[in-house]
Amino acid sequence: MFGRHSDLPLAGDATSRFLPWLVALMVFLAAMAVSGAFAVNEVMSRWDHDVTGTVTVQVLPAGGERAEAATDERVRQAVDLIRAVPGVLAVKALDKARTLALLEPWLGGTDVVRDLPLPRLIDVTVDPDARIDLAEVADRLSHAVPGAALDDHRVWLSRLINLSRTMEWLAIVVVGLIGLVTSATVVYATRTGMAVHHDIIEVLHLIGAHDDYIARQFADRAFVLGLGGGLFGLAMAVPALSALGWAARRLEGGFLPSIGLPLAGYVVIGLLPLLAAGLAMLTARLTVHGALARMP
Amino acid sequence: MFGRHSDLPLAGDATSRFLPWLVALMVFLAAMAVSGAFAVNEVMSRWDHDVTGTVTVQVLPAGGERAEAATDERVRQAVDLIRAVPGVLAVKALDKARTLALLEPWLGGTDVVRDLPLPRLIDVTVDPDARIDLAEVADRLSHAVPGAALDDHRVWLSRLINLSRTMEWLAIVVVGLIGLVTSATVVYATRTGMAVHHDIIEVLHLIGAHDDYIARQFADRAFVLGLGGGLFGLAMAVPALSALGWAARRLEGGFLPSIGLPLAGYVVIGLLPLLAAGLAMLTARLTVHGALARMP
Amino acid sequence: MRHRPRGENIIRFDSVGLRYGLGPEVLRDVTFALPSGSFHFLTGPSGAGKSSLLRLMYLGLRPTRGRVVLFDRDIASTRRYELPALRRRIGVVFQEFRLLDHLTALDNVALPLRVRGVRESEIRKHVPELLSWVGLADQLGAKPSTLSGGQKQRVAIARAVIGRPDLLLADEPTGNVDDHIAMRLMYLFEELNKLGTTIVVATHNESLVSRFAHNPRLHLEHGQVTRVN
Amino acid sequence: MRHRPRGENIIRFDSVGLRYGLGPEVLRDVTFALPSGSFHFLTGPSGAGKSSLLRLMYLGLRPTRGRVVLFDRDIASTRRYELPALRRRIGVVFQEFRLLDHLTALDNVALPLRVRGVRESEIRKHVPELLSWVGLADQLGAKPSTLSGGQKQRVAIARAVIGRPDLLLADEPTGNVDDHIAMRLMYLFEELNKLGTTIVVATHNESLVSRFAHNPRLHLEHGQVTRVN
Ligand SMILES: Nc1ncnc2c1ncn2[C@@H]1O[C@H](COP(=O)(O)OP(=O)(O)OP(=O)(O)O)[C@@H](O)[C@H]1O
Ligand SMILES: Nc1ncnc2c1ncn2[C@@H]1O[C@H](COP(=O)(O)OP(=O)(O)OP(=O)(O)O)[C@@H](O)[C@H]1O
Ligand SMILES: [Mg+2]
Ligand SMILES: [Mg+2]
Repeated sequence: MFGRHSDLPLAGDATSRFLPWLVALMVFLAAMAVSGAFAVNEVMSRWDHDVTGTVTVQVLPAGGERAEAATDERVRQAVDLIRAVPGVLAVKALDKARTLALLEPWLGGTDVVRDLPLPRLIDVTVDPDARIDLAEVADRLSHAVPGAALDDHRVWLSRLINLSRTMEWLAIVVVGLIGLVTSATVVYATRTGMAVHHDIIEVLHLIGAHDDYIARQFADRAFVLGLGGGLFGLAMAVPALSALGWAARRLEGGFLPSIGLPLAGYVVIGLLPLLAAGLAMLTARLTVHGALARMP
Repeated sequence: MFGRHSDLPLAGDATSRFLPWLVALMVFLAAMAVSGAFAVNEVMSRWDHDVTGTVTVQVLPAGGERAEAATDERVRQAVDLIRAVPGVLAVKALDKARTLALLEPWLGGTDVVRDLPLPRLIDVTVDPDARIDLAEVADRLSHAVPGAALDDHRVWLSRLINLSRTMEWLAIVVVGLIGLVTSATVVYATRTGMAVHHDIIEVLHLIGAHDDYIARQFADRAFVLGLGGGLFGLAMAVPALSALGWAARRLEGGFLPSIGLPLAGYVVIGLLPLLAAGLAMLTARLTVHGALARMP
Repeated sequence: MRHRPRGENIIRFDSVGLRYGLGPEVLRDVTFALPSGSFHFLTGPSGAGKSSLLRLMYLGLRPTRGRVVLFDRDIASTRRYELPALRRRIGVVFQEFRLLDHLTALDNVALPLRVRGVRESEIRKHVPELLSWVGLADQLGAKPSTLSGGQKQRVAIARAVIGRPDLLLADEPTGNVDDHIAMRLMYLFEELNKLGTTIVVATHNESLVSRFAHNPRLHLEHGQVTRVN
Repeated sequence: MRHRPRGENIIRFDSVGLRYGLGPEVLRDVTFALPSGSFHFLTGPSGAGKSSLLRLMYLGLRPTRGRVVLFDRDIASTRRYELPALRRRIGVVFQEFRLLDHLTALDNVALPLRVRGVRESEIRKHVPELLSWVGLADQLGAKPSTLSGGQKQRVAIARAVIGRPDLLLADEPTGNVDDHIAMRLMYLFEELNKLGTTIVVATHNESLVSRFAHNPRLHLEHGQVTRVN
């Protein structure tokens, strides 16, 4: 063990059986959670990108007398309503010429069209950082202004964005939770392991070993056990993650073009075994010093 | 312990320290995973519902001479192409009268409209159980038939469905994985605990205790420890799940109207501690019998 | 069982050999028989194999070769489920005591009775009585870790004799007690012997052996058992 | 240290009292001093407190009251980091041996040297020599679990003396060995004693005490130490 002499049992005791497996399990779970959080973040930023920009509102032409004026009034109302929504940067009603230009591929460029009561379009520019609930805006709009409707596709995207924001938030909470539980488990496993070795600690103490001599050995041991377990957990996590990623890519057919981990993710996951081992080492050290302090 | 006499240490040894915590952790994770899987399934079936039914294909009118005939040809091509897609149940091109009826609220009922080169619509009925990659179909369609386009909204929904199917699949894999790891950990913790008690087992054996007398005590003990740990894990999981559910509902604002667990989910989660305890009991029993079988 | 006529063999070894793993043979061709109701000392230098011989007798180990016959049953051909009944007729004082650390002195001594399903009321009556007799009336509720060496040894002896075994095997039972208590324990053994228990005491304590020189002596050396007396 | 003039006190107890938890007082007002280079037996009935007294001497326990002076240092006022140096001057044979189960006999005996940072080459030379001397030349690589009771005891003794301590405390060091080995071990102790080591041997073995009757004897009973001889 680092070429240093050790007076500790090398195998077969409860610590050396438990600690590595526990650390392996914890590192495995933490790796899963971390890469899950990164993947969610990735997906979300993609979707976010898709939804930035503008939303289109259509207002159907009113019928009856003074149809043109009534339609104008509807457009005004819709513009007012949308302008009042926080997070909306600009609202611009398209004039008839622009609407016609947009419809040209559909209806052809004939003069006849010019006299038709066409639907009007309103361009809405949305602050990409604001969390506008477009579904709710669409609802209000259709109630307040007859014939006005928000572009359906964008409403869906907005819902997706909100969902992915939720998922990102949940992922962070879950990662935090698993991190906490991991640390607690490593600490607990190490402490329990030390309790089993109380007798060895006492004999070494009575023989005249310095506290540091004893604590160092246990700390080295816990580090090695923790690192071994952590590397094993990592070794299990890598193929599991690849398999999941591969399966996800195959199944969803292009919706999440690639949920490959960013570099930061690899670094964090690669550090997990070291973190776990370090935690085990520190715990062992403190536990042994604590036990020694209670001896005369 | 069930009112029966026990010759075993009641607390303080490695098993009684480790086993309950491990089982608690495992039950907690399993409960999370199970309810995650149920929630994904719930969301998916909702979305599935939205997408069943028909998809609409629009074919823009061709220009130039023999415009009408060229448009008819386009429609025929589109119909042929879509009919060849596996999972498509029926393809029906709407005639001009039906198209006009659909466009009436937009363009009014004037006779002028009747002479316009209007886009044609094709109604496609899709098998709800087939996993059609509409995005891919849309792609092919727009390349093969000029002016033909698949309804955008539906393409999005189809992607979502595929995503949620992937997620459901992943959820099942993850639940299975966590179930396996849970069982392995409980088995391992119990076996290691028994190893610590090898001396007690041997003394009881030499005193003339029947194998069942010894194994029963350890099994009872493991059951109680496992059940205690499992119930604790469950008690931790319930508020965690409620908090996550509440947060999810608050944040996503109506997209997942309710991801409340179905009854089956509650039953499965409620059974987790019992399963874990039963597993611990069985493992203890088999381990002790195994250890005894190696003694003369 | 109690009424087994004296003189019949309670245990018989036929050219028994024993080795641990790939080590040297600890016992070689050991052949002897102990008549029912006899009282033997087992002597021999440290490491000669006394504890190993006793281990064979209390079925804690199987011989590498040869035959062990206990209570007229050939152990090699006895079914596994019949062994506990034989073991309950044997009381053992282990050289390292082997008390269960988490149980009180009282519960440790009660163990053989509990294993047999004796009623709690009986246990509450007999166990404290026996513990008083070995001088531990004050320590009924003490865990082994708080007992002195000699106190642990006496608990171990009490556990071995509480079930009135047909065969009592004691490995160095007086190594940690003073002469006064040692004599008291030997008298307890002789009392049991008079009631029909066959007794084997492995010991290094020469003065004890000579004080009870009327008892025959088995000497174990170089893997061979010889009878002295 | 080795050249400490004989006669000066190596250890002194001043009205030392000891109780475990809320139990009765095991030691009451114990006052005595051991001159450097002396050889004392410590006798007394089982449970009298001999092991407890030794535990106070090897700093395994703090007295409930009174003063312990070891190597001219008042223990109560000695800093924690200075204690290991004192402990290294003491060799202890524990009554329960307290060998480390996972280490071989050789590594167990080497422990006090390793703790002091003695070079491996020295260890490889001295430890096997000492183990041969106590009759364990064949068992250098054996784990305690495969050793007989007397072999374990000899490993424990070797571990206590390997560091040539200034003070040797042996708790029932001959309880599991035959008279021949017991004498050999006693001669080893006398040899050490001649080289300057102060020795206290707690024992029940009356014949041993009487054979080495030239050594003074401390008798512990009812929590009090009295000098016999
Ligand atoms: N489990 C074991 N594995 C390997 N060797 C063993 C084992 N137990 C005992 N031995 C060896 O067998 C020999 C006899 O041991 P045993 O304990 O029977 O001796 P003993 O006569 O009881 O000695 P003592 O008087 O010192 O207790 C010893 O050399 C010992 O090292
Ligand atoms: N850790 C402890 N906690 C409580 N009581 C203890 C503890 N250790 C010893 N005792 C009690 O202190 C008393 C003296 O014990 P000690 O071990 O010192 O006796 P001893 O003279 O060495 O006896 P023996 O000759 O049997 O070894 C005993 O009654 C014992 O029960
Ligand atoms: Mg022995
Ligand atoms: Mg003692």
